Order: sequence, then structure tokens, then C-alpha cells
Amino acid sequence: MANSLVVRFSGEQGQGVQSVAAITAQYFAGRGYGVLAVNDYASRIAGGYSYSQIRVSTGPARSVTKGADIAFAISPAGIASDLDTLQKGTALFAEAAKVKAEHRPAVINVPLSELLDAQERRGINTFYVGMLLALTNQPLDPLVEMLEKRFGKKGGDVVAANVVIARKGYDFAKPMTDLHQDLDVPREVLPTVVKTGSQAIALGAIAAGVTFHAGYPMAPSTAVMNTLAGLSKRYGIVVEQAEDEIAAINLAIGASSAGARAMTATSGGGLALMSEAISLAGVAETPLVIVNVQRPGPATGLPTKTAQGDLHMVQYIGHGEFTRAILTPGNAAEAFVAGQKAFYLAEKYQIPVFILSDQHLGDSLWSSDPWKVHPEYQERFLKLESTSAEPAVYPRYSLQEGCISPRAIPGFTNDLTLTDSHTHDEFGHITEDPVLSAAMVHKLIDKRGLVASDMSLPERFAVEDSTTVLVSFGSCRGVVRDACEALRATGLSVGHVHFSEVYPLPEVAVREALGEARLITIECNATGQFARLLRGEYGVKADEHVLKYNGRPFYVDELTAELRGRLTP
Amino acid sequence: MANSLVVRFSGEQGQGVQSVAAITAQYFAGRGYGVLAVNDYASRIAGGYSYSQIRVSTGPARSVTKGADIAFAISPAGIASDLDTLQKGTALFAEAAKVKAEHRPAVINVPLSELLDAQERRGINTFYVGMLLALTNQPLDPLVEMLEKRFGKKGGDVVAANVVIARKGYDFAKPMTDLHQDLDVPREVLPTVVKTGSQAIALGAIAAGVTFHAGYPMAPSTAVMNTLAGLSKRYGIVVEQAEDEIAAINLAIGASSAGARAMTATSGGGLALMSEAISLAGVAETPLVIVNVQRPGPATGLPTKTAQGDLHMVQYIGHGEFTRAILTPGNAAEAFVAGQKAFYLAEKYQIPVFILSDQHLGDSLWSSDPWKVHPEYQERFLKLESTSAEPAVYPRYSLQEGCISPRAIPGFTNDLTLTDSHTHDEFGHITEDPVLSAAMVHKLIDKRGLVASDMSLPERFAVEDSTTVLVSFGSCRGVVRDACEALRATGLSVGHVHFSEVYPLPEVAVREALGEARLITIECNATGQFARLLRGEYGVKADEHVLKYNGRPFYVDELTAELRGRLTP
Amino acid sequence: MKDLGSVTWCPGCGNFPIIKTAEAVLAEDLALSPRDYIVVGGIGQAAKLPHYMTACNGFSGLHGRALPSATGIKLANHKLEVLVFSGDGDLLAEGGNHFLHAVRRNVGINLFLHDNQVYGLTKGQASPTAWQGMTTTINYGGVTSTPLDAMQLALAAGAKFAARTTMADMGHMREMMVEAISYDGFSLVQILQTCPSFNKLRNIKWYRENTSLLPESHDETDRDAALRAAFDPAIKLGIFYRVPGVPYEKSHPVLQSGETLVQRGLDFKFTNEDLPDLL
Amino acid sequence: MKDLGSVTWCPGCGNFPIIKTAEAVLAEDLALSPRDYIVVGGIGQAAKLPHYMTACNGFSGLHGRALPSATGIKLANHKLEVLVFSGDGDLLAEGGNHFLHAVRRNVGINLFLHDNQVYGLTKGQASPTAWQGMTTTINYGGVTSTPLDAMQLALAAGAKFAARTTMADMGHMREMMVEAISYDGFSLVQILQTCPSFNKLRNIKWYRENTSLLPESHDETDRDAALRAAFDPAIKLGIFYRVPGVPYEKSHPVLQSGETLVQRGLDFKFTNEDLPDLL
Ligand SMILES: Cc1ncc(C[n+]2csc(CCOP(=O)(O)OP(=O)(O)O)c2C)c(N)n1
Ligand SMILES: Cc1ncc(C[n+]2csc(CCOP(=O)(O)OP(=O)(O)O)c2C)c(N)n1
Ligand code: SF4
Ligand code: SF4
Ligand SMILES: [Mg+2]
Ligand SMILES: [Mg+2]
Repeated sequence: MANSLVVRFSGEQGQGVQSVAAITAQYFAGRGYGVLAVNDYASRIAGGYSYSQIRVSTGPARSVTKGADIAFAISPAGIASDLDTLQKGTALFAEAAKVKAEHRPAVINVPLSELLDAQERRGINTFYVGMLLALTNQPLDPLVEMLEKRFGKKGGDVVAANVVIARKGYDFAKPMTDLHQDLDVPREVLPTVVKTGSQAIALGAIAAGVTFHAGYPMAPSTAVMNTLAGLSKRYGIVVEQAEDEIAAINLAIGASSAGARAMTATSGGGLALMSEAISLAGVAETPLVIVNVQRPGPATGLPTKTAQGDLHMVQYIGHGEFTRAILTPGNAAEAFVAGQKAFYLAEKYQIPVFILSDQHLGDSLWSSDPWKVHPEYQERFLKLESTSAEPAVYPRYSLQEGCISPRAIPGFTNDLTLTDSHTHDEFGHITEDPVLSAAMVHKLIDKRGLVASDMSLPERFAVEDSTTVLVSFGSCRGVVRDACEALRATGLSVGHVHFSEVYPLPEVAVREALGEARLITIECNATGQFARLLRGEYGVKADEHVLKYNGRPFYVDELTAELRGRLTP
Repeated sequence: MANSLVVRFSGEQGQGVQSVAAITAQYFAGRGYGVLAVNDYASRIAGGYSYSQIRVSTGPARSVTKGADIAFAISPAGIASDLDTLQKGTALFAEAAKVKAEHRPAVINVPLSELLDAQERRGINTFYVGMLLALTNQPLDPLVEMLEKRFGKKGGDVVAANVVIARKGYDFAKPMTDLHQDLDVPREVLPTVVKTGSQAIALGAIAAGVTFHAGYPMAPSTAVMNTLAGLSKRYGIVVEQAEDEIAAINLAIGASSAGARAMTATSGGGLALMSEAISLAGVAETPLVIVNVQRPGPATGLPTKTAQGDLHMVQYIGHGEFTRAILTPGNAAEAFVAGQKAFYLAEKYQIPVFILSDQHLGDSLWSSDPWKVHPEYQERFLKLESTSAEPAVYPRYSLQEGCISPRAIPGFTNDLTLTDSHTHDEFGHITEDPVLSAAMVHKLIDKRGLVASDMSLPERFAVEDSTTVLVSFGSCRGVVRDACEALRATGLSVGHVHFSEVYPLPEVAVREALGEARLITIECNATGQFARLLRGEYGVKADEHVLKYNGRPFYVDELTAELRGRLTP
Repeated sequence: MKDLGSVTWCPGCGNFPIIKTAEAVLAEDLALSPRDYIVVGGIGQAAKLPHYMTACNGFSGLHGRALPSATGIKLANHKLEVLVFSGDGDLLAEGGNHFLHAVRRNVGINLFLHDNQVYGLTKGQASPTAWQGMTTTINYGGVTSTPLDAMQLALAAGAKFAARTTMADMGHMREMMVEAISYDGFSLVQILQTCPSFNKLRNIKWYRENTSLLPESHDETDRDAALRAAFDPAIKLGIFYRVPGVPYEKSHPVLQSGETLVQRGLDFKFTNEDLPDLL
Repeated sequence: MKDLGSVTWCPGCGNFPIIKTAEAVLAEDLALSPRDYIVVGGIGQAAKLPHYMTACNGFSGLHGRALPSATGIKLANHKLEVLVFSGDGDLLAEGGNHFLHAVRRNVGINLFLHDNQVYGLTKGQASPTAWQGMTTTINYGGVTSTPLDAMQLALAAGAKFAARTTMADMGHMREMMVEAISYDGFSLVQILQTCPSFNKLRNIKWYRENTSLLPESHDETDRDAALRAAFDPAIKLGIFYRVPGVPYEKSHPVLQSGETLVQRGLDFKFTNEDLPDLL
């Protein structure tokens, strides 16, 4: 009996690896397990080698291992790649007859050609799910229900055929008792949400009232736009595929300046193209939410892989100086909150707000406790009363009330609104006056302190009693926590501080949160950007750095081993 | 008798303020004085208020004051603006009859309408220069020679007319002995170069062998392209006005990849647009020189004013991680060297190199000791021998020789060259392999140490014996040094460390250079970017910051006063 | 227009008649309140219009990006009349891509393209509409690229309303502006403009002598005729092409209802009870 | 072409006939050595061509930026034959501005535009050439924008060589490629291409049935005829327009001499003695 397992499905792009992983995740989440499905796929439409790694756990599922406990190869062509990453002892199922002779000893034969007829062989994935349930001692009925929901529209025949296939798989594996890896039963079955990080951000935006999204397709960010587009009619959102990223962000800035809650989403290179416009949002004080789903760079890099390599870019993107906020959610639940809070911060402070996601967070399916809507994040902070009886230009950039000026919307009141990209006077008109220019610079940068007071401080786990503290941000949250717990379980004195919001934070509070212990930062990039942020912005110098930069997320076994090496002399 | 004076010419855009400043600067430089002419002009073609502030000094001229000793108003409309910035006691010359009644008492009348006929009145500027020579006890003859050179092409009449005007000015001011401000005679008259920073960068690039420049007009950077264009035929340079900045930099990258020494120049917003392509230059390992002549942002900001507000952007521009170098010349002489060295670093390390200038450095005229060509910076570091007898793709990104791979040029050898934007293998082909990807990331970031060893350490002035050290970079060089000397002259214990190259430097050496004294950073931006660079990159925390961000450079009187306040308890 | 003291155009600039005519069209011919419209510009001399109108809603954005910003504004609040005034450099060099795509997207905005063949604000470089041979500080040897013509491009990109005029004929310009703003959908008015500081050749006189009205017989609804006129080396003025179409905001599933996104946003409520439906 | 194992296009992709034909044209019809040319792509499925050619000089740049990079390469070394292969999204969406300006600049590069009406690599979104009504994951209700046509745009931007073909007719495509590369100046070949993964409608059969050759009588040097054919709703194939012109590199004062910038750079020497002349 185990309280946690990692399952792999591998195959070619187009063979449904990701959808079988989704079904599996949904199934186990429905049974009360924590699930996390991590997708590693090639940048191509068909062929190649992709796989999904699914953690199923009686507790929260926060990370996956490099290898797996049970693996199913949909395409026998990928066995060599599977064997590259799987540890010895994995139960690797494949159709042996189709596997290269040299690899045959490594696989457990599933004679699919014999077990399924030609028609049924299109349902290999379902067959494997059936097998998995038998291997882990799970009931088949809930899967049947899922198949009914999924294929119901296609008619009873299709459902029945799929159920037959699933049952065949189940029956095939049931007798293989020496291969069974029974899972503990979770203590209670709670309602749960299973979504990818990108879906969560989009849904959060909807819950915050987004009405306008403009974007340009780019892996791995496109899922954000797709999710919004799919729900656009129901929620009254205009989702526009722009001609390029520069158009996308200027569309969003235009829409926001006119009063819509507007956003854009992109990945590294697309964000780089948006640099100038982000500076416009800064000086024009136009609220804007920008999602960057990071992939490894530089330039085209690894389009479908993961990295945390754009932190510095987001910190300093755009010319000149202005205030921004950076949210770095660590899982889907946090991403849903970030999707809401980003709009709140953007509108309250009239600034650009970044949600810094990555392919690992964005493409993985995460189960979470039920989500909550934050109605307080829906506040608009608008000036909806006319200042004067007749239409007249009003001081959009008034310096009267500190650095946040009342924001009117063109056409909605008599206040004519001039949104401007230059250094301007209070009315938005170009000025070159030295005193006024300096005052306007202040207006922009003094927001920093205000925003900082609205940001969440890092989460601290077992910090007080630990001599070493692991420090992470963004999508490393789960894997670092799991590694920390594993290390503690073997008696090591180690805690964890995680930042789901990184900038701007109050300097003193950050220092206090990190304490006096030896600090090890853990990031998915090559130059330790988060460590440099901590040092440059908050004056905290980390002692050591664990960095990974091959396009893959940290695996918990690998990270734990690395840290154990550093913690035991 | 003074060893230094500041002279102002003010007028409308289009009235020749900058050209009269240039003549004046040339004149005094030719007489052995150090000169610095700082231009403050409006973003318009005609009208408005602009002025040039010229320091003339028996020693090096490194800074100007806010006010002036002698001022000439070409357009009486600007008197109010003049009075805003001039201290009491300035000899401000203008035609009183044309000045508003309230300002008349403040000006010394020059009855131009009486002194000059209608035709001559187009030469007011020349008249004023004549006056200046009389006021400062300088000979008229050298000016006559200059006028001959300048107007010679237009014919003897034009020359003669201008000489008459100059002499009229001279004769007019000669009798005003109580207004004379005699200048000491410089010890010796050395040959000298008088150029703006932007000219110096362009000329440096030519001395380094640039053959390709693509750009898009943008103040204040356009002068770099104009200088190159003016000399393009003579030096065999293709200077292309691109359709936008993105085209400009991709043109330059293409040209460089094919073997040309290529560059681009722009200002803040234009650079922001180039972000993605800079990342391409990084991963493709294509040498590239990028000049950013900073102006205040964000967005359109103050197009013709100055700032050091893009340091962070340049440090981290582009998505993903790769090595870059940042040169921050402090005057024209250094700009000429930077224009050469940038190409050397770019080609030797196959990286993007930034020259971070600003409107103050770029538009001011600086006199310098004779410049020197650095032939060592002309080295090409190319692979010009074929690897094989027949055309074959060669490992452009070979990992054999550390992080710098031999660079062949397409078409010049049998080595077929694949320049690539993805994470690639040694031949430039797309790879998603985890081990190879990580190795390629290393290749890019390991260059940092190599580049650092080729960078110049900061210049240290009077550091050893000082309890306080002023720290500056870029165009603040001269004014901080002047302030430092002024403070020392009054017995204060203060030194100066100046960075003309800021990144990447060896961390330990930077720490040593800065020593243990109390550090005050001085920058033209609002958030202390250089201080943050020192902290984040080199672990040095400055104690205090003097920041200016109204679009104007530091004035030496203002800076000295500010520092004196901080240094005297 | 604001008083001259706050306007930084050169004396005699071709932008003066344009702004004056635009103000007359909006206030007098169309009797619009400044509340009802917004003036959008990129960066350039022409693009300073929102700053120089007596009083208007305005958006003064980035060089080259007037059209995307204007499009975003219109989609957020399609009850606003959205007018874009910007230069040939702004719209056809830095913003050339957006020009093509704004035309094909057919969002109901009105584009007034100030065609002076130069970059005025940056001191006289050639714009994409410069003639071959024009010499500048960068093009010593003269421009060699083929000039772009906004009319030709707009027709190629699928424009449904495209007119050409010149500020050298204020009456005609006024008429074209009225027609363009009255048209339901994206409209282009290419305004041939003088720049006395940097374009000495094409002064008022030149435009008067080198342009002529489209013949009476010109059929505005005939695309082939429009193309022929657009590619005619003789410079014609008038409405080259005008056919009805359904603008984006009237065909979009979300905007069809007539409610603006801004209004929707103001009315927005979402609670935990709405969540199950979202998930 | 490389062996199939290292090519990531989908089985049956329309890019296969294109790459094969290109290789045949270069090696057989034009008998070029791989030393003599360079293949440039942006990002997209089509743009992977430099990676999949058996052996070539290549430049695989940024999405949308194939043309500026190629132009830079050609200006640095105009002795290289510079061939650009890229997609309709790359060249007309992200790179739309560069398309217009590359055409008008007339640098001697050869552009092969793979027109499959979709973004293949990013999974089937509509490209700017998509027909109205195409539904995608983003455009549920169907594309509403007017499609762009590269031929129409190129002619509007002043193209001097513009041809259209389809990979559904490999013989014709081969002929067009030969003519384009042989032309002295910028040349466009618009290649109508299948994408079996995302464009189910326009398969080989569709192209065969819905395209036809320009009539024998078509006069390649008549711009009006070219325009008429380009704007004809019936899809024509062939050389729409071909007139001689002086390419940029032959008229540029610096390049006219025939010496390349690269060579100039290799021969470069500059010492203190040259300095006075520079200052
Ligand atoms: C990104 C960017 N690049 C360049 C500039 C500099 N710039 C300002 S206006 C302009 C061109 C203006 O030409 P045009 O649009 O024709 O307007 P005009 O001044 O002729 O009315 C340029 C290049 C800028 N502001 N931003
Ligand atoms: C700046 C940037 N934006 C977006 C992308 C993502 N992207 C890659 S290819 C592509 C479109 C490809 O379409 P097309 O050019 O038509 O090529 P095809 O795949 O159809 O051959 C996009 C949007 C990118 N790589 N870079
Ligand atoms: S430069 Fe030309 S367009 Fe600009 S304001 Fe002056 S005259 Fe007008
Ligand atoms: S998606 Fe389409 S264009 Fe891309 S490789 Fe597949 S079939 Fe070819
Ligand atoms: Mg113009
Ligand atoms: Mg395509």
C-alpha cells in the first residue's frame, strides 16, 4: 500500500497523451486524491515523443518524480526515450511485439493487437486507463460515468465501445497481481477543482470581470487565450487575435484607457515585443494585466518547455521608471487568485501588473481545494461623477491626492480625458517643465510603497526551528515544499519560504521573513535571478543556489537528493 | 581674471542656438581652452525656448553651472525662461526694446535694431560671438579665420558680411569694460578634438571598421546615424533607414551574421522594441553593437532631454539569459574609445554590446586631448579557412573550445553556417535534448567571466585618503569629478570612483575599487539604478543616493551644494 | 484649436488647416459634443492633434500604434466616435502592419492620414510616401525605395471606405471628413499635407497644380474603378471607394447586443455562487 | 531534404513538395553550390526549411523577421543568393510591415511565401490569408476580417516580380522558383499550400479545382493587367508581373562597386594616421 504514486503515459504528439492524463487526473481527483499531471511535449503537431507524468496522492500532489511507478507507452517508438528517464523497477507497459528487440526485456507486454480489434485500437488510451485502475485497485464505475459524460454527445454506441475497451484493460490487468500497486484510500472525498495553471489564470480573470483580451498565439501561453475565447460569449468578453504582440498590448491599453478591464497574455519573446507599450501603460497610468507564461529562451528557445528565466525582464521591462507589480503563483489555486488580484492591483494603482507563470504551472493539471471568488478584487476605483456641468478636460493626472489620481472614463461623464504617453501636466498635456516633470516622475514611482502594502508576504514553513531555509518563487512552490518535507522526515533541520508575489514587497518584512538561517534559493534558470532580485531589491544575500535550466521542472527525487548532498556534510 | 567661465546663448528652435554654441566652442578650443557646450532644447522644429550653456576653462571643461556668467538672448521671448535659471549677477544681453517691460531691468541692452541693418540682423549670433570675444578679452582674428572656413563656399561677400557683423559686436562690447570678464590664458595650446558624444561614438565605430548601420530616427539618437550617413560614402558604410526599430536591429543582426561589422542606434522606446531581437543576437551568438542614447521615459517622455533611466533595461533586456556587455562612456573621448571597443567585445565574444549614452553626453560638445585609434579593437576573430574540401555544414556552435566557437562566414569558405534562434545543437539545428540544452545555456552564460576580464575597472580619484566616496557612471563623470574637487578644495575628505564600463565586471575588483568608505551614488534617474546594479551584481551597498530626474543634467554648483550639505554635519 | 502659444507646430504648417477643419466638422457639420468622440494619435507632428484641439477626449499613444489603441478604445466603448489623426511615418512605417490589419478588421474608426512625405518631428527624414530621389540627412544620394501610397494599400487590404483629399483645398477636405465620419465602418481619408519646414517641393501651389478631383462619372462602388484611379499616376482626389459593410462591432457576438464592454464591466458582479458555472 | 526522422512536419504536409522542389531547383536547374546561397526563415512550420535542407547556409531567425534579416544578409554580402521561405503568419501578420518595406526597398532577395491560411506551428489559428468564416479555437464564430492576399499587397507596394503558384502543381512551382531566383531584384512567389492538420478544406484537390493558369495572353509587363488578375476572385497562377528594375544593391553608392561589405571589413585597416581625415 502506498499513499502516493507517479504514473506516466507516453506517446507521439497527436496521440492524446495529454487527454489521457487529464482523464486520469480527473478520475483520481474525483476519488479524493490529490493529483498533479505534468506534461512534457515536443514542439510539433504530430510525431515525436511526449509524455505526461501524473502524481496521485492521498495528500496534496505537489510534484512529480523524474521516473514513474507505472508507465504506459502509447507509441512503442518512444520506449528508448522512456527508458532514458525511468528508473529501474518501473512497471513499463507496451506492446512488446512492436518494440525494438533490444528494449523488449524492459517492457511488460500488452499484446494490444490481440486484445483489441482494429476499430478498438483507436482507444488504446482508454484501455490503459482501465489497466491503471485495476493495477491501483480502483473501481471501474466512476470511469464509466466519466466516459458517458465525455462521449455522450457522440451517441450511446461510442460510449459503449469505450466502456468495453476500458473494461478490457481493467480485466487484463486485474490478474497481474504481482504488479499491483495499491493506493491508500484518502481520508475523505472533498470537492476539488482540477485545472491547468493557464486555465486558472483565465478563469480568475473572468471572476474579476475581464471584458477584453487581445493576444497573439505563442506557446505555451496560447491556452490562456483559448480558455477565454471558449467562454467569451457566455461572459461577454471580446477576445481578439491581433496581428502581432505589439498590436495586442496596444489594443489592450486602448481598451483599458476607455474603461474596459483589459489583459493580454504571451510568452517570453512576445513579452519582449511588448516592452515599449508596457512603458506606455506605466506613464499613461492605464491599468493593465499582462500574463507571461515563460518558456526557455533566449529567442525562440524551447517553445514547449519550462523555465523561470524572464523574472529580470519582467522586473525591468520598458524604458524609463514606473511602478509595476509581479505575481508569481505557485499552483492552479494561486493562479486563480492571481488572475483576480492582478486586476485589483492594476485598477487600484493604475499600473501594469504581471502574472509570471511558466509552462510547468501553465500546462500542468493541478487539483485544488474548492476555489473562492474575491469580490473585493472586483472594485473599479473609477470616477463616475462629472466634475463640471459642461464637457471640459479634467486633470486626469491630478497631483492633488498623492500619486493616485481619480480616473474618469471617456464618454461616461463630462470629464474629457486625455491619456498621454509623454511627460505631461495634470491634464495630460505635454510639458517640458523641469519641476512638473520631476513631480510626475515621483507620482509614478511613489506608488511602489502603496502597492507593497497590498502584496502578500511569503509563506513560511518550519522556518523558526531550522538552520537552513529553502527559498523559492512561482511554480517551484510544490516541489520545494515536498523536498523540504522529505528532508525533514529524515531529521534534517530545514525550512521553506515561498514567494507567490515577488515585487514590490516591503524590504524589512522580507528580511524578517527570511530570518538569519542559511538560505538556499531554488530556481528554474541559469543565473539565479530570484536570488539577485532578493539581493538587489531587498538586500538579502542567499548563501547557495540550486538552479535547473534544461527546460524541465525540478523533479522531487532529483531536488531532494541534491539538497541532501548540501545539507549533510 | 578667471580660469573658467560659463556662457549661455538662448533662443527659439531654428534660430541657431546650437550652431552658435558650436562656433564658440570651436573658437575657445582652438585657443587652448577646455570647452563643454551643453544643449537644452525643446521638442519642436521652430519656436519655443532652447539654450546652450558653454563652459570655457583653462583646465578641462567637465561640467556647467545652472546659471551662467555671460548670457546672450537671441530671442527676447525667452527672457523669462532665462531668468528662471540664471543667478543674479549674470551679464544677460538682449535687445531691451523687444523685451517685456517687467524684464527690462534685468537685461543689458544691445540695441540690435540700431546697430545692424535688416540684412545684418540675420547674423545676430555672429554679433554676439564678437561681443563675447571682446568681453573675455580674446582676439578677433581666429574668429575671422573660422568664418572664412565656414562661409567660404558661399562666396567672399558672405564671409565679408559676417566678419563685419562680428567686428561690430566686438567693437560694441569692447568699451563696456566694467562688464569684461577676462579669462586666464591657458598654459599651452594643444591640439584638441571638439565633438559631441554621438559624433564620437559614430567616429569610433568607423575607426573600428563598421560597415553596416541600420536605424530608425529617434531623438536624441539620430545624430549617430546622421554622422555615419554623412561619412558613409567615404568609408564604405551602408546606412539604412529602416521601416521601424525591429527591422533595424534584425537588419543589423542579419548583416552581422553574414560577416559585416554591424550596429544600430536608438533611444529608450526604440530600444524597448528591439528587446526580442537582442535575445536573438544572444542565442545566435551574433556580434552586435547597440547604442542607446537615453532620454527620459517612460514611453515618449521628454524627447530632447536627458536621463540615465534605461540602465536596468539594458542590463536585462530580452527574454532568457545570455551574456552582454555595457559600456557607459563619460565624455566624447571615452565615447570614441567605446565606439571602437564595443565592436571588439562583440566580435571576440559573439555577444550584443551596449553603448549607453544619453542626451547630455550625446548632444553636448566636448573638447578632448587628441584621440587615439586602437588597432587592437579591429581584430575580427573569424574562421576563414574551410574545414572540409566540399561544402558541408560545420559546427557553428561547437562546444569543443569552451564557450566561444569558431565563427565562419557564409559563402566565404566551405563551412556552411546555420545561424539559429532556437535552443540548438552544435550545428545550429533545433534540439530539445535536456543535456544539450543545458550545455548550450552554459555556453551563453559562461562568457560572462571572460568578458569581465576584458573590461576596464573604474577610475579612482582620491579614494585612499577619503572618508566619503562619490560613485558615478556614464555622463555624470565630469560633473561629479568637478564637484569632488570643489569639495576637496574646501577641505572635505571626499573621493570619486567613476565607472565608464559597468557590466560585467569582476565582483571582487569592484568591491576593492570602492573600498570601505561611505559611498554616495550620483545618478540621473529616480530609483537609483546604478546603486541597485552595484548591490545586485557586485554586492556593494551604497549608503546614500543623489538623484536627479527632471530631464536636465546635474549642474556643478547644484551638485556641489547638495553634497556639501551631506558632508558637513 | 488651442491658442498659438501652446501649439508647437511651425508657422504655416499644413496641420493648421487640418485641425481647424476637423473642429468645424465635429462641432458644426456633425454637431457632436466633445463627450461623444475621442481623438487618437501616435507620435509625430500630426499626432499632436489631441493636445491641440480646444477640448476633446484624447489618447496620445506610441509612435506607430495609434490604430491598435484606437481599435481597443472602440471595442471597449463602441458608442464613442473614434478619430485617428496621425502621420505617414507613424501609420505606414512604424505602424505599417497595423494599418493593413486595421483596414481588414473593419472596426468603425476613422483614420485621417497626414501625408507630408517626411518625418516632421524628427527633422525631415523621408517617410514611406517620399518620392524617389528625395534627399535627406540620411539619404544623401536620394531615396531609392518605391513610395507607398495609402490609398493603394488600403484597397489591397480590403478597405470599404477610402478617400483622398488635401489641406490645400479646405472645402474638399471638410466634405471628405464629414463623409468619412458618417460612414459606418473603418474609413480612411488620406490628406495630402504641406510641411514648409522639410518638404519645400510640395507646397500648397504644388498640390493645387498636381491634383484633380475624380471625374463625376467615377463609381464609388466599383472596386476596379477605385483601383484604376488609385494606381493612376495622376493624383486624384475624392471618394475612391465606398461600399456598405458590417463593421466588426456590429457582427461580433459579444458586441452585437449594443451594450458596451465598459458598461458590462460597470455592471459586473460575480460571487461564489457563480463559480460552479464557470468551472 | 534531411531524413524523415529529423523532420518534424506532419505526414502529408504541403511543405514536403516545396522543400523537395526547392532543392531540385537549386541543385539541378540552377546548378548552385550550397556555398552560393543562404536559406532564411522566420518561425513557423514553413520557416523550418533551413533546418531541413540537406545542407545549406541558413538563418533561422525570429517570428516575423525573416525579411529584415535576409535583407541585412544580402546587403552584407550581395554575392550570396538569398532565399526566404516562411509562412503567411510570419510574413503577413507578425511581419506584415517588413513585407511592405522589403518589396519597396527592392533588395535582391527571393521570397517564397507558404500560404496555408493557418498558423500551423501554433496549432491552427487563422492566418491573415484565412477566408472569412473559418472557425478556430479563438474564432469560434468564424473569422470576420477580410483576407489579405500577398499578390495584391505586393503589387500595391511596388513589386517588380510577383508570381503565384501552388505545391499542388509541382511542375509549375518549379518553374516559378527558377524564374524568381533568376530575376534580378526582389521577387515574390506566393505558394498556395496544404496543411492537412489544420486546413481540411484546401487540400490538393481543392487547389487543383480552384486555381487556373493565367491566360497565355497575359502581359507580364502590364501593371494594370497584373492588378486585374490579382484582384480577380478566380485564383490565377503564374507570373503576374515582371519588369526590370535596379535592385538596391546595384544602385547604392557604396555597393555599386561590386565589393561586398564583408570583404571591405576583412580588408579594413585604420590607424592614427587616418584619424585627421576622419575628424
Ligand atoms: C518607437 C519610436 N521610434 C521613433 C520615434 C521618433 N519619432 C517621433 S515622430 C517620428 C516620425 C514622425 O513622422 P510622421 O508620422 O510622418 O509625422 P509628422 O511629424 O510628419 O507629422 C519619429 C520617427 C518615437 N517617438 N518612437
Ligand atoms: C514573437 C513570437 N510570437 C509568436 C510566436 C509563436 N509562433 C510561432 S510560429 C507562429 C505562426 C506560424 O504561422 P505561419 O507563419 O503561417 O507558419 P506555418 O506554421 O503555418 O507554416 C506563431 C504565432 C513566436 N514564435 N514568436
Ligand atoms: S516640421 Fe513640418 S509638419 Fe512638423 S510642424 Fe513643422 S511644418 Fe508642420
Ligand atoms: S501543422 Fe500543417 S503546415 Fe504544419 S507540419 Fe503539420 S501539416 Fe504541415
Ligand atoms: Mg509625416
Ligand atoms: Mg501558415
